[in-house]
Amino acid sequence: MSLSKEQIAQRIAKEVKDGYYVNLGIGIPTLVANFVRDDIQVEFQSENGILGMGPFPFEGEEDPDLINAGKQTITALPGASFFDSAMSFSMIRGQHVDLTILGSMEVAQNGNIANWKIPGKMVKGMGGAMDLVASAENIIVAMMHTNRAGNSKLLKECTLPLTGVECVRKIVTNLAVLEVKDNAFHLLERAPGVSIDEIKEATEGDLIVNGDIPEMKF
Amino acid sequence: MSLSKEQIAQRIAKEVKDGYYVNLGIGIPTLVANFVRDDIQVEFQSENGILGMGPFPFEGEEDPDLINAGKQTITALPGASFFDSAMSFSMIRGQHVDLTILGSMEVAQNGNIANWKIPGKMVKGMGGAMDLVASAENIIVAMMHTNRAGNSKLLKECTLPLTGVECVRKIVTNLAVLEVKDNAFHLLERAPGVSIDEIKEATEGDLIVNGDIPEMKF
Amino acid sequence: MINKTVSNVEKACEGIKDSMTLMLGGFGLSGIPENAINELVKRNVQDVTCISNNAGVDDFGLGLLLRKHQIKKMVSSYVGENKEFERQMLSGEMEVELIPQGTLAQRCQAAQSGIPAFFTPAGYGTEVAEGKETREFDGKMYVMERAFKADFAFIKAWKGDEAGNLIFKGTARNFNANMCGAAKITVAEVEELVPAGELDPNQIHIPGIFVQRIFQGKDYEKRIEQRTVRPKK
Amino acid sequence: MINKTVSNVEKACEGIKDSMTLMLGGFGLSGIPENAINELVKRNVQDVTCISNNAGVDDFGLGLLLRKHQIKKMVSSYVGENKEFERQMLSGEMEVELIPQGTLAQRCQAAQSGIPAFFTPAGYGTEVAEGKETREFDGKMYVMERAFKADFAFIKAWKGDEAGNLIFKGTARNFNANMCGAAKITVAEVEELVPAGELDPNQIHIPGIFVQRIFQGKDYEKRIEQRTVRPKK
Repeated sequence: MSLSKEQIAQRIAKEVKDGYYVNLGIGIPTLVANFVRDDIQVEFQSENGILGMGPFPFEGEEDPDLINAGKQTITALPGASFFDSAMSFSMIRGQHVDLTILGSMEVAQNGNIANWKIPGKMVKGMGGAMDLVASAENIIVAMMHTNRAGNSKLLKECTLPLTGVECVRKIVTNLAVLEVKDNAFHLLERAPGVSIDEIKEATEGDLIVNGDIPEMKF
Repeated sequence: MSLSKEQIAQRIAKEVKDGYYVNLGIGIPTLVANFVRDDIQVEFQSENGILGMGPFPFEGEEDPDLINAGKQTITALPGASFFDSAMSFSMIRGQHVDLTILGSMEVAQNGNIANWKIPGKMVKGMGGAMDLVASAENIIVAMMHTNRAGNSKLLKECTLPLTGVECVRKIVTNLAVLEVKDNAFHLLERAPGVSIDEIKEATEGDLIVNGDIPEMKF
Repeated sequence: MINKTVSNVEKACEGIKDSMTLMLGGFGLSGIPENAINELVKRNVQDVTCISNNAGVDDFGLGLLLRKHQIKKMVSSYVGENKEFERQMLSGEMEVELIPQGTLAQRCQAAQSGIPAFFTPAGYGTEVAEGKETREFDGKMYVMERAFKADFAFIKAWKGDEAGNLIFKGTARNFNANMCGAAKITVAEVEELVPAGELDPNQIHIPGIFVQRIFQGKDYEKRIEQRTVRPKK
Repeated sequence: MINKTVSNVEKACEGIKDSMTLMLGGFGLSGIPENAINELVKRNVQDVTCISNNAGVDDFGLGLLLRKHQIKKMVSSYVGENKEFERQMLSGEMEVELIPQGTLAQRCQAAQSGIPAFFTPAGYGTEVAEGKETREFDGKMYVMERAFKADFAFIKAWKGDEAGNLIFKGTARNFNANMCGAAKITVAEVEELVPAGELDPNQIHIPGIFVQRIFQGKDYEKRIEQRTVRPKK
């Protein structure tokens, strides 16, 4: 069974370790916060200028001066701090943020990522994505394994304009968990009930399958 | 009559205009603050992290967390702010500070300045002087016209290791006020009772004397 | 204390001319200089280049200038949420330069700090780096980026004093702090203007030396772009 | 909240080894990490390189390490006020690299910010620029300077919380703020350590992400180097 977006987020949440500062992109990554174990210490950074981001405010308590990078109203947890954009990207560029989770349109088997621009279509901009992928030591991509047309998003080479080069470490899709190394996708886990053949079918890039591939646990 | 150090400072104070942010070096420059007209708005910056520096504290009110770049205890005036060293030099390098007044061992007629190092002697370091002289649009040097050995400090070329190149705009000495331009010292004012010949005698570099040279007014 | 106060937004915007390059603070609609934007619309300055992380929405923020075709070029990191923007961009009426958000912030910061150029890893290997110098430091590749040059910076702060000292609130600090002193003239509008000496000098985010004009702003709408809430328990 | 507290200076300094490069905050004797310096003396670490704007005085601050010949190299902008320093420098026992104060600050800041190199006008045309790349931008000459690399940064703040958030006081902020996050491990000692949530998130100078270990300092002497006063009227 292919995973739902919530399940992708839930699986990724297991990658969030005690003591991590984490930057979550828009979309599936945002959902990850809901599934992080509450017995570990984690802080969420949003690149518009908050560390220690909390959940949405209670109705009536929204503050226009307190939003996340998706422009949503949020709250600040005890121990939070506010700062300017340059300092925010000092945290990112300086590799003080431990984990970046973001969505993507394409990932190549060398770790290249393309997620900001489709030629001929309206371009909204890269926001902080290029800074994040060029800086983070640990980047996890959260996305569907194939696009709406049914084509693989895990490719030998990206076809869209790049966001960053040789940077993606891990991918969690609706079908599988994969590590990106040695110029190939290495299958680590299957979604429950999804066969290796189904994953092979949906992966255009080189897929390495070594030994038994366990089903994901949540 | 050759000026005293206080008189040099008093003359330089006339160069401090309404609305100026001013950085004062150690020595004679520090004295300038005492002579600035009190009907103009001026703020003093000290590169260790204060804007809006006030006078020394009253006895018993010294605060070890409130010093100037000369490590002297100071006070903060209403409207003052504290900041870190990088921001302090953003003010200096970014040319937000309007006027820098500092002492020197030598000035050359092309505006070069040497004031931090005597080969063979203990070197204390340049502190913020190299940043200040490389950045400021408006640099006034306050110094004696000759050194203790009686040799001119206004030279064709500096003999000591440089602090900065082609940066000094104006010099106020115990003998004269001079502008530095077109690779020469241009005599603007004489100390009261000091003759042009005396100034020529004390100036090793090229001295331009155009028309009547008035005596300084304080 | 050097007094930076001007009596109103008209005085604060004196000297604005067509074809100038303007920096505008804010992230999304949070912390945008609402008063200055309205004044720019009123003055109908033409062909301006705007350096701003976002471009507002159709009927608020920079969208107001877009609607009147006052913007020749936008320099931003993200410009979604705006249909008129899309139309002008696709039709070629308006030029758009998209740059990574961290690079945008640091190019402002560099301008504030008198640093003409710096190296960043952001955009290496992408079209953002095309035509730019790249270089390896310690085994990693970087792109050289330049400090911005702008005529005016319009920023919005929470509190300010007569000396131009500024305190921001929450995530409305964003680019506002980095744009101060990054243009020839920085104009700060504040929700609350107080006499010099009322702000704790230890809590000032941006010292007044980076600000040329400050005024008491008015009629702030402070619109929320994405109202997300939880039900009260 | 990620808790950064350690119980004492011994725990805070775990992992310190001979020949490491250490950053130490402070300007003169103001804002120096007194507890950490005492611990470095006690541990008798050898051959360290110290990046610090100043070198203390004979019997306080970094002078205490100098006296025990623990310092192999000093990287500073101003090292006066210290006779033992002078002796070791002139005799060649200790190496000294003098760099402009603003460059020192920005090299720390660059390390904090993941910027490997930047251009500054400071030192152009002087011996400071020897062997360094220089370049013209807009008609002015600049020197390329690199980010520092250090193993530990020892800094002192006024208040801090369990999450590592820091607030400095007065001019004791100086290099302390810029050195946070500029080394592999940043150790902050504070005069007052409070639970997370007690500091206003709007007033935090350095967020805890830049700090690996924080502890409640003790027995601060906070010596004044130049006591200058006016008589009370």
